[in-house]
Amino acid sequence: MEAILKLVYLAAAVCFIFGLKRLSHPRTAVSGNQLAAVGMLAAIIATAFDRQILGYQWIIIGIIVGASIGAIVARTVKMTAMPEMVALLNGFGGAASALVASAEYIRYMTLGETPPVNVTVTIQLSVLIGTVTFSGSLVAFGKLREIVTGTAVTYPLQKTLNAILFAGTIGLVIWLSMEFPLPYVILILAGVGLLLGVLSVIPIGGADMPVVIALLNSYSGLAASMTGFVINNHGLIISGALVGASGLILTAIMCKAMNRSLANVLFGAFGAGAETGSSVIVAGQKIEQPIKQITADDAAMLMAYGKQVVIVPGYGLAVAQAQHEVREMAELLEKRGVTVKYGIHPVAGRMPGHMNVLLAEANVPYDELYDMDDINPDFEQTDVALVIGANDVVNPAARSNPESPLYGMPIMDVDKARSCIVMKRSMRPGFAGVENELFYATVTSMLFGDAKDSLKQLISEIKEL
Amino acid sequence: MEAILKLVYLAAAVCFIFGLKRLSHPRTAVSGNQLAAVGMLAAIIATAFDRQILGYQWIIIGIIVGASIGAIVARTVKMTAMPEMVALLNGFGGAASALVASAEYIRYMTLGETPPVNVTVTIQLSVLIGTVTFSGSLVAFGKLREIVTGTAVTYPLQKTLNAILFAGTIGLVIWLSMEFPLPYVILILAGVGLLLGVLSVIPIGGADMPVVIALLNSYSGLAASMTGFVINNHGLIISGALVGASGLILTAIMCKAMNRSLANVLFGAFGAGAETGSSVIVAGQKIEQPIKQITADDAAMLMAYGKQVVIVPGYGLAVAQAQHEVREMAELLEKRGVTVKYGIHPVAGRMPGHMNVLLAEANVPYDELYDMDDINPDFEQTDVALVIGANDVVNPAARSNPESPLYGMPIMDVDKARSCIVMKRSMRPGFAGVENELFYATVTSMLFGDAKDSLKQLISEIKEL
Amino acid sequence: MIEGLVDLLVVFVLAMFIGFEVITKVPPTLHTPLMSGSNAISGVTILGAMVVAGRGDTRVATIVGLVAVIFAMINVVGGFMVTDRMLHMFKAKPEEQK
Amino acid sequence: MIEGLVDLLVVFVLAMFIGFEVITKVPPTLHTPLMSGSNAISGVTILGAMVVAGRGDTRVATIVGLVAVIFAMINVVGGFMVTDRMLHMFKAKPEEQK
Ligand SMILES: NC(=O)c1ccc[n+]([C@@H]2O[C@H](COP(=O)([O-])OP(=O)(O)OC[C@H]3O[C@@H](n4cnc5c(N)ncnc54)[C@H](OP(=O)(O)O)[C@@H]3O)[C@@H](O)[C@H]2O)c1
Ligand SMILES: NC(=O)c1ccc[n+]([C@@H]2O[C@H](COP(=O)([O-])OP(=O)(O)OC[C@H]3O[C@@H](n4cnc5c(N)ncnc54)[C@H](OP(=O)(O)O)[C@@H]3O)[C@@H](O)[C@H]2O)c1
Repeated sequence: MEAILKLVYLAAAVCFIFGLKRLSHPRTAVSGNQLAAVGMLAAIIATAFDRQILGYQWIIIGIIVGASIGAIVARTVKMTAMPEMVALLNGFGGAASALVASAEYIRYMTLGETPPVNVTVTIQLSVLIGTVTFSGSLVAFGKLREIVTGTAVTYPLQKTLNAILFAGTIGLVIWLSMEFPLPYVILILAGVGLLLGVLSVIPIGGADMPVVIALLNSYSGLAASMTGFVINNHGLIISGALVGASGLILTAIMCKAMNRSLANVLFGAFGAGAETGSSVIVAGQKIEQPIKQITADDAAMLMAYGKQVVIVPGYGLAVAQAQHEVREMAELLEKRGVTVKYGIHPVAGRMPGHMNVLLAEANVPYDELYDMDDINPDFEQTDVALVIGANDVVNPAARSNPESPLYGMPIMDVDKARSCIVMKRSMRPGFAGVENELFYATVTSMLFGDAKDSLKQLISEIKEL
Repeated sequence: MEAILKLVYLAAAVCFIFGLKRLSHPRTAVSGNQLAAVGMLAAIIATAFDRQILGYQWIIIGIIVGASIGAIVARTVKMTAMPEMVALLNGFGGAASALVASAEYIRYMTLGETPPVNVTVTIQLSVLIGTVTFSGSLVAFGKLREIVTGTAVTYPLQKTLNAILFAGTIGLVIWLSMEFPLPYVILILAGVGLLLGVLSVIPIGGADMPVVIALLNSYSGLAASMTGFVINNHGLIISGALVGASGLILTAIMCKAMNRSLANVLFGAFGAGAETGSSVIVAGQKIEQPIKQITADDAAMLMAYGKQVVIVPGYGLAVAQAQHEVREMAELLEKRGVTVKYGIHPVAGRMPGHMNVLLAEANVPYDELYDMDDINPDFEQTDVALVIGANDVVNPAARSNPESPLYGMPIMDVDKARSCIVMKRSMRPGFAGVENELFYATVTSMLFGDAKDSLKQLISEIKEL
Repeated sequence: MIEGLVDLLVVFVLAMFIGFEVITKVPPTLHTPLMSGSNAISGVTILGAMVVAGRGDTRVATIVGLVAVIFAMINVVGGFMVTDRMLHMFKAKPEEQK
Repeated sequence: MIEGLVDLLVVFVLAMFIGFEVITKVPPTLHTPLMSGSNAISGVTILGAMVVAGRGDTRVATIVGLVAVIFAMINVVGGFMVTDRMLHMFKAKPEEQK
């Protein structure tokens, strides 16, 4: 019986692995995700036959409640709210792991047994990681929802305090591993964990949340793994490790694309004073050149009679929810024989692949989307580079100006195009809060206004041509 | 103590994994192999502290003897003898695994204990797989050394007999798993295994040995894994599985490149009647067109005044040991401003990567070697395609003639070059034993003679120009 | 018993390797679905939660278990469904689909 | 005890996955060294052989162990050394090396 259960868990793990493997291409991704889901289902059903389980009422209630909540959320959430969504789900996962571990602890307490040292250690770790994930994710969620301020909250001695707290926690764990089991010790740990989660995410700027979320994602996986160690369950250990790895990789990718170290993201208090959505001007080196503006009909003309137009979307497109208008315009242009390509910067938007999802939602075929490295050589032969709500990812300072916080980050070479049209609402900087020389370049002309409105105008203009 | 031992084994396994990962590029490969070796060393040292070990004299003797034999063989073996070498080592590995498993069995016998069923099963499996690997590898070795005839030995009802034997073995294992432990049962199993190994390799043509060796390689890994199951050692299980996987993949790659199913390789008795090195003409559709011959000086002229020459080496180059001459000639041509490239077919020669090793031995930089898919488009712009001792891999029948046994196998498109010079000793066919229309094509001219001699002539001719 | 820990550690390490190998193959295009999908997998802790909720030790333990089941289930169902929703939006050029 | 078998099976399966992922990344150029290198790794059975040879049960067992050690050691040393020899022959263009 036990053996069969273990076999099912192994099978489930294999499903997860193949599922993730199939995620490596859009064509197979859907089935991959479903495969993983099937694996999970199988594991759950098998667990129902676990000898230890006596009563089912609570399990069933829990499953029904949880499943329905999950389903509702999944159906109703807006695509642009993905980051928050993931953050929230992370939190729940972490909390669940922590709770399971605590339950084990409680069990030992009530049975009056002293668990072996390896169990005590793993219990504590999974409670800690779980709670940190939980509170951290909630704060991240709050910041993205702008319930909590997106500002990087900083206060004197912050790092020192966190460091001390962290060290203290380690000490606590070690000490408890010997003194264990003490009544309520688990509550202390949980408390510390929650505090740690809040304090470590609060000082991080709202725009860095995606990185944090990826990291928390990996934590939630590790928490599950730890719980696996506690209850000696390979299924949990393997799956947890998979998630842990994936979270770490995504974190690394994002940091790399932003050309910042993880340490800098976590402790750099990036964007302190600058609000999310960057509505405040941060005085960088103020540039005094005049800027060129362009009217919708001129812009329409320019594109309609060009050979190749490359659309470079950014966070602003998501804010303006203008993805459908973009597609409509692109199709109009293509009807007129213009080749339209989309150039996607790895960290355009606010989470990895943000723009891809956004445009996919508007039925833009994924093979019209080009990664930065594929499209950059193309800009020389491009008549119009249309920058829609992107800013940092097209900031030439990243190439030229070693002072700039963006320096070294690979960018889209829109300034190499014959002409470049930038659509945004104002001269306000992007999330990094720095001036953008591109706007003053000779090839560039600005088309101010909300992306959605401007696009609507462009569409009608093109129709009239 | 036990725990530490296990940790070391885990560390060793990690070393193996990273070692294999580093094998993915020539620049890192050397260090990767060394890393794996270090891991092995660590594991061996750690094992020396195993509580079960009482006396060391036999271990030390064994290690010294084995190590020195291994070292000597490794130093002295000729690069062209790699296939045999690997075959032999495989055999030893398999035998060792079988022996360890048998020792466990003997132990149970002497202690008069009945091992749990899972142990009995795994013991038998590792003995079986181990012995099959051993005898199979020896036969393969013999065939490559032409001690045993390279011919695919066939006799009536062969397959039926093997099938029956195989089925019988399965039955035996199952039966023994219940009756176990019977005295001498292990000898029966070993005997069956050895027989099975011989009978399953004998009917395979000498030229197919590389596939067989790759397969046996994977067997030896699986045998090690099984032994790991027997003695409950993660180190063995992991490493064995790694090797098992690698062997299987190589087998698959070779079969694919030869456009044959594994079943066809194992049971097809390919090249029955045709000797290795293909010294017998197999009457394919005899072609009556005349062939064009070319003298060394004309050939030298043609290449020296061309813009681009692509060298397509094959098994014949290995037979002639002419790798150094090739390099010398290539360098002469390059001095004269001719671009020289090497086009390597995945199954040119007699084992995967055979040509790469051969040319590497002659200090040809690996970035001058092009895989088939990279070079094929180039042939249109090639003045001279120089085919040295290759035959099947340049046989257009693979493209055009559905009857040909080669049909569907991807080939080097040398016939697309402006002119094609084929160097071989005669009109004899290659390993597949089929006529090659290429030799009669209008672009082709033959340069007969041993590759080494012909190349020497070419070199002197080019020097004189 | 420390040994047991090591055995589990082995599994953990191997799984980590697989994770890295597999995930690094996922293209940027799919990073958001990857995030939510892997996130759903981390809800695997439901397996532990079920046992806790069904084992019927103390009331406290059971309640804890119940909450754990709910949370984990939200994570699992929400994660997989939202990922599915997202992935269904990715479409190739019409001609490719045929 | 069947359970124990399953635990080991888990390790085996995971290792297999890693094997496939890692090996598929090895380019054709290096397939021969890969063969001999992985071959050397399969000599890992030396670990078992040593125990058998040193455990000093019956004479038969010890002899078997001794032979096993010798064979395995040939496989290990021979495999790694010959691979090393082969790999040392692979050189990039001089300008690359600098
Ligand atoms: N993708 C990720 O995974 C990730 C993760 C963490 C951080 N980040 C960071 O996020 C940034 C992404 O760069 P980005 O260029 O995509 O965005 P950005 O640099 O934040 O710039 C967005 C621009 O869009 C404009 N905008 C906002 N709402 C708009 C609307 N409704 N209509 C038109 N324009 C609007 C804003 O200018 P106005 O206010 O003047 O309109 C703003 O300058 C990078 O700095 C990256 O490092 C990304
Ligand atoms: N690479 C692998 O992993 C692998 C594995 C299994 C099977 N194979 C098979 O092996 C074959 C390899 O094709 P291939 O074209 O490389 O070799 P091939 O088809 O066997 O042809 C080799 C040619 O070299 C000539 N030759 C032999 N000794 C020579 C010498 N001293 N000087 C000059 N020429 C000499 C022979 O013709 P003469 O006798 O007239 O000189 C023979 O026609 C394929 O059929 C492949 O399927 C490869």
